[in-house]
Amino acid sequence: MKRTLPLVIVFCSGILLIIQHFIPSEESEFLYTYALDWIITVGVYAIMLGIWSLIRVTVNKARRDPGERFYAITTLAGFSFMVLTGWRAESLHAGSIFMTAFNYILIPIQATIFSLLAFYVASASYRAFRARSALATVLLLTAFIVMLRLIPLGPISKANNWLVGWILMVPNLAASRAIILGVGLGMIATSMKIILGIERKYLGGD
Amino acid sequence: MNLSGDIWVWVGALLTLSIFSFLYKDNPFYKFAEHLFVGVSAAYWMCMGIWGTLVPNLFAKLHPPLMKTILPAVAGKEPDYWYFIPLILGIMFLMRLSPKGAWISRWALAFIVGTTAGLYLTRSLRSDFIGQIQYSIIPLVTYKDGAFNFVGTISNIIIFLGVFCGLIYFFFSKEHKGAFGVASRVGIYILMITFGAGFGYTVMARISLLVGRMQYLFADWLGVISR
Amino acid sequence: MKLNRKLLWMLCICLLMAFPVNFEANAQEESASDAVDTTGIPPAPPVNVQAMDKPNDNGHGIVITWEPSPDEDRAEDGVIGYSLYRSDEKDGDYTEVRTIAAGMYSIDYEGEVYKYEDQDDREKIGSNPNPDFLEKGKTYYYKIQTTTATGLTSEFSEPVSAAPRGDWFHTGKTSYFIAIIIYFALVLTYIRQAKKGVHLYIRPIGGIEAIDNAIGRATEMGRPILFVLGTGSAADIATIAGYTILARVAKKTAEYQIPVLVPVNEPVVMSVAQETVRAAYAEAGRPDLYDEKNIPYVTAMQFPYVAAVNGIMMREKTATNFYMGLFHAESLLLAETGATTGAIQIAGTDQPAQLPFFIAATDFTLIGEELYAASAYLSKEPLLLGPLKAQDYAKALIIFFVIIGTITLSLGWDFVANIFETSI
Amino acid sequence: MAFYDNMIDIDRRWIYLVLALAVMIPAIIPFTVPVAVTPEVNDIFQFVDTLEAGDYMFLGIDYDPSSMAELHPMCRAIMAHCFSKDINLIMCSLSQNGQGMAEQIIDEISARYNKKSGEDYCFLGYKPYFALVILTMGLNFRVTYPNDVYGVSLDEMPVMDGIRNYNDCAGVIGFESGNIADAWIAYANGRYDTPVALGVTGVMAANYYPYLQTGQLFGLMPGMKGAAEYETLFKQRLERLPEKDPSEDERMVARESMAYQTTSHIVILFFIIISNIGFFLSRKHEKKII
Repeated sequence: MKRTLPLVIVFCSGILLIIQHFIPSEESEFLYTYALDWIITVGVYAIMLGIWSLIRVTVNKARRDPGERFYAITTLAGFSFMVLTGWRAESLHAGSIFMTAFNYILIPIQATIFSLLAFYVASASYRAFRARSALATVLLLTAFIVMLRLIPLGPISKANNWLVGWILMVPNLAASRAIILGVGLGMIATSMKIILGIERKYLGGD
Repeated sequence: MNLSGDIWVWVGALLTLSIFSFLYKDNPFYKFAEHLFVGVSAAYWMCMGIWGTLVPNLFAKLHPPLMKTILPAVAGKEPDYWYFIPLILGIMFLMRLSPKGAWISRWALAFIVGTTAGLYLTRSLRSDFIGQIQYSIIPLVTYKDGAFNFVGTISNIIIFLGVFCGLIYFFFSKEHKGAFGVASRVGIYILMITFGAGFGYTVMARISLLVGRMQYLFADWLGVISR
Repeated sequence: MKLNRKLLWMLCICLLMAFPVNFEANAQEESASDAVDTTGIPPAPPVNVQAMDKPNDNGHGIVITWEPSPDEDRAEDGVIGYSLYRSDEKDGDYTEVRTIAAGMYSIDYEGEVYKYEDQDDREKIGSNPNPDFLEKGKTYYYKIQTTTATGLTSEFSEPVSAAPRGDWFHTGKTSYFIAIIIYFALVLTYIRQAKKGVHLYIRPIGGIEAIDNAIGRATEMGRPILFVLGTGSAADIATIAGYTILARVAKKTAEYQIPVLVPVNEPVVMSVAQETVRAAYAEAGRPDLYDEKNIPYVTAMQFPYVAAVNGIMMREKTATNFYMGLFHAESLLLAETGATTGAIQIAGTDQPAQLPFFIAATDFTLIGEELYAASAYLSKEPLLLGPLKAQDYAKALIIFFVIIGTITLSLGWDFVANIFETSI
Repeated sequence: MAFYDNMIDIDRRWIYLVLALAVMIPAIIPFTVPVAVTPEVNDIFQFVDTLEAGDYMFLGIDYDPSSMAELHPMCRAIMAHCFSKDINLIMCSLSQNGQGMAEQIIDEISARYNKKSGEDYCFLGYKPYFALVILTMGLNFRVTYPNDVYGVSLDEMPVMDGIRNYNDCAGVIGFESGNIADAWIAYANGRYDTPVALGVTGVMAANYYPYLQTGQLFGLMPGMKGAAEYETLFKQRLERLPEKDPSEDERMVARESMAYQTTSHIVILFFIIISNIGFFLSRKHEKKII
């Protein structure tokens, strides 16, 4: 019972959604919209689950590890501050402390971590784009040509722009298609295995 | 120089610098920002989940009058009892927290996994499979305004060969030797062209992100340049 | 001479055949220039008006088709528009639905045919009833009136009727359906064969030995190994492939007695990862070394997760980093930080957009399907080998169709290409 | 340690520092870089530039606020170009979150060129089911939009007098961040033969080049660079005008940001070259020892 029922649920919900794809009628549309809405809703409970686990780990860290105590308390303080200021529906509107904290704490950190990529792109290309082998040279040359399009070089730029457009439209298109086809086949096969109950690792251990 | 007087701008700027300091090496400032970020974002997503999803998509549908102070628009709506299902599923999902009830949470997980597997399957089938085959079937010889189009023809031949050799590269049932090996070799070269182009093309977008942060520091905070 | 006479005869016949044609053409020209002035005469209604249920819909649509009024192209005061009227009773009040401009022929038909899809499934707009709502199963009547440039209108066409109904199979998706059935059969057949113990050959995948070498290096240095399963969910295929490779890595690390750190960003992924590592340690005969604390849940959010994993790399000084699973923008953030600590890095993902960054920043990368293949190759599990075989044969089928399709299309026939045309 | 060994072993922190400086330079010493104009952008510019005062253009401002950075400059430049030539505009916004943003930019540009709603332009606003809207506008704008966004009837507007559908406009330019782009190509061009050009995000661009080849699009502006190219052409046009134009203070947002892109790309390419030179020298040296 504990093991079989989940597999029955997986099978039924999966098959229903597949069949739904081929039925245009209203009943099938109903099923589709509801299923999507439900998943979104249940997903919120998963966030709660994650938060519970986070808090437990952090509190443990604060208790046991004096070196980490300050940082663990930082996490808990940030969490409590946001929960206290966001405890009412109105706090989600512009101008509230909650949204201000979002704009000046969350956004700067997130955007800055994201912008580290600019530096990493530079250091990675310095290290990786060396003509070690024929393959590496091909990688190096295409990256070089594509990046060169942003540097004004007069008539060379014109030819280069054309070349970049061609690379994007022709070899890039072909190779992406080969990857996508293979990955798509794998995706379909895995979905099938899950629906048929052959693949059940995702259910976790006992 | 026109330093900002807004305390929040200072908070944002100092956090930005703390993250940037990681480029030099790991340090307590980065560690502080990292831990603050984890706590703040967890709470943010929780509040957004409750007020943005649970309330309008679940509670307001089950019992509109209860939610009318928050969402005046739902006041006159009839309750939709279908939404007891996600409510029950959600509670089952939380049972994972109790060691004895963990097995019940698998039912909810099974519903989510089953439904998403069904969705993935049909979606991949259309966009990654049938669609890609459809676009790969192109005429090898092309004409433009009635005349033979040399560049177009070469391009189409390369697209055809690229898809063909790329698929051969991802063929695992046969050792890559002889003609098969040559095709797979061509495949990996075309893949490398793609990766090089992909890398080069994204640099522009990443630099834009960095410029945005720099402008925040120099214009909004220090006020040394105008935005 | 004989030949000449024959030629002469033929010439005569040709002339005879050509003459009447010319004559007719002249006659037509004359009649056109002689045309009666039609100004002020009402136009004729359209012909061959038909109404039918809209195919492949949810049951709130009717398709109305008609052919042009004979007066559409008349010289003076031609027809400029067709007004479509609807009623729910044959002799009841008709309300105007839409006016279609003359000349806007449907692209779905050869020749000059007009088509209008009357469709609306919203019973109410706001709190008001929607007058254009078509009720499922109810019969609706349509008639059409033509209008000329000067505003003259024709008689109504004879009413035609249809009732909308919902459909139970989308005929435009037949090719999907067949593809799914064929593929389903392939996958199941090969899984069964693999389970029966039939040997399914898989070629060695370049770089598999790199995994073992990297573990060896960590042992020499006596430092831990980091294994990142990505930011996908527990049911994503890339994450599933990641578990299998994790099992292999964990087994080796148990033998060499070095810790493997697996920070995860999803509670379910965490429990599967813990299970996988525990089983691998048991298999290696060292269940005592297993420590749950090495496989912690960090946070579900993408960038906080990256910040935390980067912190682990810097502070624990991991010797080898594995990235196997589904990755987004964090790919380069992780791989570059790993490179600065001097770790050996091996990556594998099926996200085409992230592959360039792994290729550039790590020592070895499993590209797309190679990730799945590597996990099947390492585990030799029938559940992984079978589908991989099926995928290979599906690829062979695709190559076949693409080649045949390309050749036929290049020769000017599009029937193979049309198999994959689908209406959505 | 030979100098070429240093070339292949530069500490990443030097690279970071140089890149950070490169990004700061254009902020401290502003300059603009010449932008090489691609034919696909030039085609759009020439199309608009050859129109006469009093002609009509249709603009679809269909992007989400999230792609504002790339598409706003394009939209701004083309709208300013049209207004500076006294071309009348009909505009719609088919993305759910885009209407407010579109309104903002229309207010800004129309105020600068002294253009009035109803007399010089008409903003139709947002309606759901973009494919149907695009289709029905090919018959008559009044079918889906009896009124404009401000509630004024189209029949009462001088600018819409005698204007029925796309046929009365020279062409359509859509600014797109999603699949509405496909609908413009399939319906406005495919069904009604209207000339269509698109401004798209950098990520989308590669997918729309094929339509350029087949002539379904008469032009294409990809991402920030496309915007910068248009701004360059527009700037050149303004400079050629004899009389003083109110648009002299027109900000060339995309062009300005190209300066940052150029300096930082130079830095990255420079380091790639350094690393390869160092790599070749050290390998050559190794061979000699052997």
